[in-house]
Amino acid sequence: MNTLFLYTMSGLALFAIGLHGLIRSSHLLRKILAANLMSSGVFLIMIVGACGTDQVMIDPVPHAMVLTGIVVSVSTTAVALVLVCLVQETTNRALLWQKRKRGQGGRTDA
Amino acid sequence: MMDVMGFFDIVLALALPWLGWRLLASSDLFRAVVLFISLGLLMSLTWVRLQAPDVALAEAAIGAGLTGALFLSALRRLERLSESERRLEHAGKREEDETIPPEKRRRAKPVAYVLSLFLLVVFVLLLGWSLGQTPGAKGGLGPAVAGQMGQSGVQSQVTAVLLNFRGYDTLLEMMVLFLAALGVWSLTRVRQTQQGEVPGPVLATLVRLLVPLMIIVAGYLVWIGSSRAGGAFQGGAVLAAAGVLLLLANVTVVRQVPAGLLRWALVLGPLLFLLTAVACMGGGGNLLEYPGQSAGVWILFIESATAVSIGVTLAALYAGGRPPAPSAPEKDNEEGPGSGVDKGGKA
Amino acid sequence: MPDTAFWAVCLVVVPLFFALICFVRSDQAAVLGLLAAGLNALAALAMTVFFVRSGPLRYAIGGWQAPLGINFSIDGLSVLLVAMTAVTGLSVSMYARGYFSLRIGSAGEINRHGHQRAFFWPVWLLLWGALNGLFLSADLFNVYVTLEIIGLSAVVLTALSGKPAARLAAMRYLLVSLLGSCSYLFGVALLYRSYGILDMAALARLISPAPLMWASLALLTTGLLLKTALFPLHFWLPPAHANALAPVSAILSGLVVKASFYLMLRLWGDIFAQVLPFAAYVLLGVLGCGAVLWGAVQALLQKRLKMLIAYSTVAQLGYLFIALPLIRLDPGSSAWEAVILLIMSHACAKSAMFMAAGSIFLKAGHDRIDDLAGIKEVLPISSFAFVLAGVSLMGFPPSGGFVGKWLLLGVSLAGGEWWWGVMLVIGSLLAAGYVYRVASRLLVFKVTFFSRRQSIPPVMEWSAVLLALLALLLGLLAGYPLGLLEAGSPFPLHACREVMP
Amino acid sequence: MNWGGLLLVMILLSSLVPGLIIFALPEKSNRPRTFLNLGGAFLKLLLILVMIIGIYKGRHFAVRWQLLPGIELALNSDPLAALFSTLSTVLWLLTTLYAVGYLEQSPNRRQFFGYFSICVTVTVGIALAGNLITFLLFYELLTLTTYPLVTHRGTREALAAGRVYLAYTLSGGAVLLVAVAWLQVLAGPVDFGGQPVLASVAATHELQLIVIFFMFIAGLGVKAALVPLHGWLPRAMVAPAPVSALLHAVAVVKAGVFGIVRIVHDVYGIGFAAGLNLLLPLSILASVSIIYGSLCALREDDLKKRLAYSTISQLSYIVLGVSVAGPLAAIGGLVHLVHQGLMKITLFFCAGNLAETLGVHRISEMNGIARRMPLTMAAFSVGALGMIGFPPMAGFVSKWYLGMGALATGKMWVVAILAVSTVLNAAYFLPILIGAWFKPQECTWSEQVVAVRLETRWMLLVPPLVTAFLVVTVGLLANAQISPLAWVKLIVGREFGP
Amino acid sequence: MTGNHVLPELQILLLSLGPGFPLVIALGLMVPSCRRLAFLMASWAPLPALLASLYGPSAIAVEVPWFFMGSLIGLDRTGQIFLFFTSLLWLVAGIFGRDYLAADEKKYRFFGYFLFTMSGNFGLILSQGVLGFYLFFSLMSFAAYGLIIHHGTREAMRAGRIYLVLTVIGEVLLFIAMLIVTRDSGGEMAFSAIKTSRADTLLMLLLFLGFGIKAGALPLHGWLPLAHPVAPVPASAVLSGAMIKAGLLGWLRFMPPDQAATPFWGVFFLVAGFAAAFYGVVIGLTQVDAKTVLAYSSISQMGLMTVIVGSGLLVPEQWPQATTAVSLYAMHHGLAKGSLFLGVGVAKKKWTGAKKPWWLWVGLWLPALALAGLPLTSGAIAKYGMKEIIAQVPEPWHGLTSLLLPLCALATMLLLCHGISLIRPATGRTTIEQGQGMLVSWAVNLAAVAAVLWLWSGSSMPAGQTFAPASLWNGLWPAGLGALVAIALGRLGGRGVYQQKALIPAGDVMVVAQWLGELMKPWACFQFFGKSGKGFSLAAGTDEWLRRREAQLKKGEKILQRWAVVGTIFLAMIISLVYLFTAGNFPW
Repeated sequence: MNTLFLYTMSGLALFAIGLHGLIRSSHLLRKILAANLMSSGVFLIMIVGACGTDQVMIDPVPHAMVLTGIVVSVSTTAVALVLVCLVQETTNRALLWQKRKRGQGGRTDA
Repeated sequence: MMDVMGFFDIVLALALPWLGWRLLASSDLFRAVVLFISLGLLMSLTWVRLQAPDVALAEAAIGAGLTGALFLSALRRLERLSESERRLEHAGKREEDETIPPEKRRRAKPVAYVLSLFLLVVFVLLLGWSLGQTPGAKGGLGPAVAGQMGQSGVQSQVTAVLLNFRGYDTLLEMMVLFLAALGVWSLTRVRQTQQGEVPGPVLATLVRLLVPLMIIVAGYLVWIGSSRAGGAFQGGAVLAAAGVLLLLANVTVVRQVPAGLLRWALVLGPLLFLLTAVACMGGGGNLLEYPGQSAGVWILFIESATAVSIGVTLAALYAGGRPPAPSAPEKDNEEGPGSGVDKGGKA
Repeated sequence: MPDTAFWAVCLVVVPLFFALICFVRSDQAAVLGLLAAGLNALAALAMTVFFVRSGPLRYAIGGWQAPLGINFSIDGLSVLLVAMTAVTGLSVSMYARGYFSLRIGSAGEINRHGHQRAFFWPVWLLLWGALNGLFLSADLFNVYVTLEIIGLSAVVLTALSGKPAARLAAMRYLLVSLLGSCSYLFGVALLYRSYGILDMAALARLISPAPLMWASLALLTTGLLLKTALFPLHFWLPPAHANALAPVSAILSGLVVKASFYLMLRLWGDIFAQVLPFAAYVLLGVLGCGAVLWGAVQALLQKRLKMLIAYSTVAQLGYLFIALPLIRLDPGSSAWEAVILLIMSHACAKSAMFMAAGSIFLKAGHDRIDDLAGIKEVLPISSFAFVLAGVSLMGFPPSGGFVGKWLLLGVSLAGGEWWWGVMLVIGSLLAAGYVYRVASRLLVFKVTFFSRRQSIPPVMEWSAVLLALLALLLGLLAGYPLGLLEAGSPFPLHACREVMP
Repeated sequence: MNWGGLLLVMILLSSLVPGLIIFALPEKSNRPRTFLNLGGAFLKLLLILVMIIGIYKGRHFAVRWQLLPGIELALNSDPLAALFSTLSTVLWLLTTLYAVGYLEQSPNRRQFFGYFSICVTVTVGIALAGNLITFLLFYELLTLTTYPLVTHRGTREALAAGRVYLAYTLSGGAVLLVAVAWLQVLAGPVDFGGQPVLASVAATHELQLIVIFFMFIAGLGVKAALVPLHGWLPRAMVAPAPVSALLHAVAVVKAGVFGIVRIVHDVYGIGFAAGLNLLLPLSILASVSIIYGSLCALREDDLKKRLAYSTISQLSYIVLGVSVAGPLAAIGGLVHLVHQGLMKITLFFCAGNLAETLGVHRISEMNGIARRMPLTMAAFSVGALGMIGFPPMAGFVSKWYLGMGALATGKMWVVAILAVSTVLNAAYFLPILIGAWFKPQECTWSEQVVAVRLETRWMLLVPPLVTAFLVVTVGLLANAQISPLAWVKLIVGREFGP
Repeated sequence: MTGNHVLPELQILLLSLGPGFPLVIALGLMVPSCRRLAFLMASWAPLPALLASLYGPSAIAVEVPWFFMGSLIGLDRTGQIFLFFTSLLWLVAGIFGRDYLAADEKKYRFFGYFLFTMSGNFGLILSQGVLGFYLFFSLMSFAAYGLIIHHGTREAMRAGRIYLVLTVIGEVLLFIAMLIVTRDSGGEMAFSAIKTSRADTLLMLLLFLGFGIKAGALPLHGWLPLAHPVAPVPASAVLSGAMIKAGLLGWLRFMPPDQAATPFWGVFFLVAGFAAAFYGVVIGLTQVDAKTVLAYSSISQMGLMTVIVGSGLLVPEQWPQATTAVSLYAMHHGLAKGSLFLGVGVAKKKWTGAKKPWWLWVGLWLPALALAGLPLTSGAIAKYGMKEIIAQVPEPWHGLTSLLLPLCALATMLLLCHGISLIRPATGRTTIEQGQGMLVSWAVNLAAVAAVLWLWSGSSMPAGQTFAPASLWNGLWPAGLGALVAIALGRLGGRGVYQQKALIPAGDVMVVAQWLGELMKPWACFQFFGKSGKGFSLAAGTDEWLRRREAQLKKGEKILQRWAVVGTIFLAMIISLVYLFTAGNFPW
């Protein structure tokens, strides 16, 4: 049970918890948090795969990939958060499926 | 050989998923965001343990810092939008969903969740087993990168990969960042703030002290990137932090930045990167094939430009909307029926 | 100096460059956008010409060879899809120019539409550049980044229309795209962990059945299925495509959906073809049949025109997935040709249909199907374009759809698995059902039609008609594009056949 | 593209180009539109004459265009093609004249005439198709181009009829598509004209060939209005008279029957089909259609619906003729293709006249109408008597040869079917004639056309009289050199060998 | 009177003028402008045919290849006889009709159909080919319908309808018969070349029934007694006199001598003939209308002619003689029956007083006695010819026929007396003054009845033979006895018995057919078909299935949108793919 395997397992756990959160939570903000968790999990697995033991040197490519991944996830999160505010503002619910708002427009069957 | 570091690794490896679980299970959104930020920091600690300094820096600055700030400002806006919603949130009762009659909803929901839970467990077991089976990939492209380091023009392997060997990825990644800014600007507009808000004394002094320091650190990070951990992203992130501080302090100079200049700043990084890539082709080489030995110089030039752009973009993302129309009195008619989005970032 | 590779690079660089410029000089966005579209079309044409002369090649970006650096692999499949994107993109851009000038022309909403136009062009050009990048690139992680750009820009474009329904759909689309990309990245990570390379061709040679490899392929595939909206995971597509602005729906339905399917083709038809058991293909085929039936039935139920067309996209995607088992079944290359033909004719037809629907929406003020009677008097050209596009969707001769369906039918009958062919025929009958439900309203009803007085600029109507005509005539000209496929067939088809038991 | 091929393509273009131009012309330009239509018709007639002379001299015209390795579009001019294309061109010329008169003030004629000429192009395309795929291509296009014509009026019933029409023809087309694809898989691309290629494949795939044959019959049967699949024809009578005249008497229904003739003669070959004893069930199906069609016609009071049912029964004569394996019966069947076209179009023209001038749609309203419209009713009587098989008319000739063919192969029950059908034809046509000529006028008619000299507009009157005259002359001069009978004998002669 | 020295083209012209000339005039009648001129020429239309029959060539057949699938026109012995008396009768009826219908406003229409029927009649006599015969036969039959329903009364329409139904059935039967004949004779169409094998029972039955309908053979004679009273007098004269003979001619043409014949069919015709003869008389006696009685007498006379044909069939070598005998008998009956009918017409128009004027008395009784076969009349000659044929008939039938023939003569005499007694005077305004044309034509006809048979050079019996005592007696006693019985019955029954409604309604067998029709009506086969075309229509099927399922489908879509479901499907997809990839042998 060396530490690398342990880290892989914790990465996998993070991914699973993220996925579960994405599926289960009803509030959009939580879903975005969960999505970030999932990507951190994946990054963890990539980096663990990359770090070498004593005789094998560190593989820089996953590092670059993770860096790109982090930047990508921050951009998508930013757009997602803005969208959440817009959704909240127009439908007054931060949930995905709509509730009949008192008076303001019928249910959009999106 | 349960030495201290080994023990530390175990604690760390267990803490991460536990923190993740706590984060999602927490009833209060604010608690969740705070937990998320702490998870980010722990994550950067992990990267350090796994000998990935560049990633640790980026994670700390962008992963934990900036994303956390984004979440907080979004939370602020959500609260302002729905005071009542907040109370409901407190009661922790899941909101009733009229579209599906209550008794039916009871039955449909749990079935799906139980099933998804079961499948999740199977998925984790499967993946865990298969991950356990296959030995590590013996350094993957590591040796190839080491072999080519000579021509890469930089010492740090990560920077070499990022900007030379797989420079095209980074170019596209810059495009992603630019796209995010574009998206945020297209969706909302930042509200015009009242002039009168003056930052508290503590914040004012903090800004005065820290901002110049941050700028220097960012410059250093960009410079050192070629040899040791650092680089455009990390430098950019620090710059962004400075920007966020200025926005928080509602420093007037930030407000008066002309829109044109802001757009050019956003575009600067990706544009220069693209132009240099094409310029390389001029000399008969392929795209992004730095001519001769001057790879290092080109890389540095690109890094500095991109660092600036990254900083400005991330700050703009934090601002959460395109700059308000300078002259026109603030009549918010542009975004649909709802009330204007409140100015983000006000402490 | 200019050869295929040069034009390939242009195809990626030009749209990105013009996207940046459009953002900066947002007032001339439309002109710059059109210029970019024209240049792109030119570059695609040049690349095709050079490709025909010099055949397939691999282009190392940054001079670094395959495993280390990122390569462009330019072969028949990617050239055809780039050409498709160029043609459809050009006509959509022309349509968009007319669309926004019309919307801005109508007083009272100058601000909102001006803003929409200013942001439409940069995001659309980014999307276009990413599409070209995806079709050309041969690196798995690079494809992830382009996929990410495509997903994000599609979301932004969807939300551009500002309607509550559109924003909600965009949110749902974003979450789906997040989940899809994350699972795709996970797959790539696992592949890299087990084989240590990212280049597709190298990967194809190194593949050997291992549990981790299967898990990663499963993750890759499911991520892509989510992004291609195959039947059970299609819920996000109809609201997103229906509520977006007309040119955006055309782009989404015509091109964006094809990107992730192209990756599926690469993975299942090219890289993993030797190792994959036939049962897996059958699962995708069955889901395809489900998509064809479910999409058609839902389309028949819809009240709104754009929702109907969106569900028809779900159905037509079902066709493409039915073709996967047939590709595996077919010794020759006719199944490949059929799939390409179906993709190209669907792209043209669907974009033309959405453009026509857009014009109809602007003129009628609504798009409730039952009240569209008699619009032919007011908008003859657009109604004709809609029907023409419908015809090639239904797979009527001489459209590309017909030839594609004909080839697939031949393969399924020759291979003994006739049910795939029958499913195709049933699908086209159902397609006829919902197309004629609309066509009968458009073509036939003699009702005096009251409509908004502003006239639709001709460029909008004619771009739709030309695209629909192209889809229709694709069948007749099928020989030429598919010849390209022969020249640079993505992988040595026959070689791979010997490997398989 | 040799000269012959160019000729064939010109024949197709001579109605396609006017059609497209008509679409381009504005709605009001009636005169140029009529000129285009008629000019196109005359040009096509001329070209077809050239083709016939060529064929007569033994020359063979053909053009092929390869789409994909497996798919090749081919047009070739064998005598059977010439027969069907001449029929449709001549009748198209007359129907155009009639349509111009019929749709005098009605709205959106541009769409009508545009689709009308494209529809004829497709029909001639079906006639000249050189191989199975081209036939299939034009066959499916026919559905496409005829739908707007059937639903031209745009009323609610027209739409309902259009939907039913589509449901039938599309499913028929789908079945045909599968059959053609399956055959192509078994025996490679199938060309007409050449010696039937299936014999070589028969050894291994006998059962499959049988199944394919019946799928062909089902697919083509929809348009040939064989009984179980005939539901759309009576309902399609909502279409304006010129449409039901040309389409439901000549173009669409004949395409189905022509297809069956091609399948039995050129794809399978009479001997081979008989070998697989496929022809008996076909003839039974045809006989059932003959009887059922006539019985339903008896009950219909609406004139055009009665004519529609009589079309159903008359079409099956041709199928019967083809399925009775023998030169004489084949002659009977093929010549009936022409004769039935002529007679039925006369009847539909007259029905159209009655509807247009006096607003008469039901037979019960037709008592004593001959007094008011003698010429139309004279043409109608000639057509009706021809359908019954009254000797000098064309109908008798084809019945005669069918009977001879049946007897030559010892099938007595076919003769019985012919007899019963003649009686039934008389049973549903003669009361109309008696009512019109001999009974006094009972109900008042709404005079919709103020005709000065003639009983109605001359454009409405001339076509039925011309076709009635043709019906009589074709019957009387059956043995002459240029009569359709002689041409059919040429066809069958080449088909069955000396 | 042979004319074969005339040039062939001229012959074709002359022969084709026979049927052609009436057609031309009929078309002239249709065109309003030259209607008057055509009407004037209408009654002289049969002249060319009459001339052709007198001077036309005999025993030559001319091929006209282009006309209706190749037809032959020519005039042989029997054709000449038939053509002569038919054209004479049509001429007389034409002239008679012009005056008879002078007042009628629909006379142009009448004469139109009159001329069409006439042309059909002449055409079928002249044609030597199967197809030509059938063409003119159907032209005649269908055109005659116009004559029958001329007055447009309810009975006329009913009679017309029945006539038409039977004619159509007759046409169809003939059509099949012709098919079989042409097949048997190897595609040959000329009468001279066709062979009808007696063994082919179906063919013989078809021929008997096909022509029997026209010739009033027993089961299918129903239309005759219904058609004659309703038709105008000239029409019924021609109908009874010339047209029903066409059926006879058909039998003669289509049954050329066949050496290997079995006697069956000869006997069949004999029996049918005698049955018709007696049945006609029995029903005729119960009728109250003069024309109906005459119709029934035609049926019985046609029965006799069938007997001659039967005997001809029995003795194949006697066939030519039999045809001549039948033709002569047909001529005799045609002219006599025609003049009787015209007499009825003249009576209706000219007889004003209570008692029949003398000329009417003579005019009626002359043909009646001829029909009864009184010596010195044409009837005697015809009957003599008949006896000669019957003499050759093999033994068992010879005795029977020689017994029955006198009885027939007696019965005919009885029927005719009854008929003539029923002739009523003109009632009120129907009389017309200037009816000379009628009288003249009637007189011509009577002269023909008296003289023609004598003059006809072809008759085999030398004039002297008629005066032999045996034949005198044989001719006299049946007629005398008949007259006596008639007088007795007349006095005994008195006017009362016969005055009211006929005991058996006219067209007896038709009543049975009508009743059968009513029986069939309730479950007529049409109910079985219900509304046609309602069958399953694909479009309707899918539509209402969709409507029914709409709620569930929409809900299905809604469920698919929920994230829980999406997550489940997502994971299920991954796991099923891995399961399929590893082809079942899961890691554990």
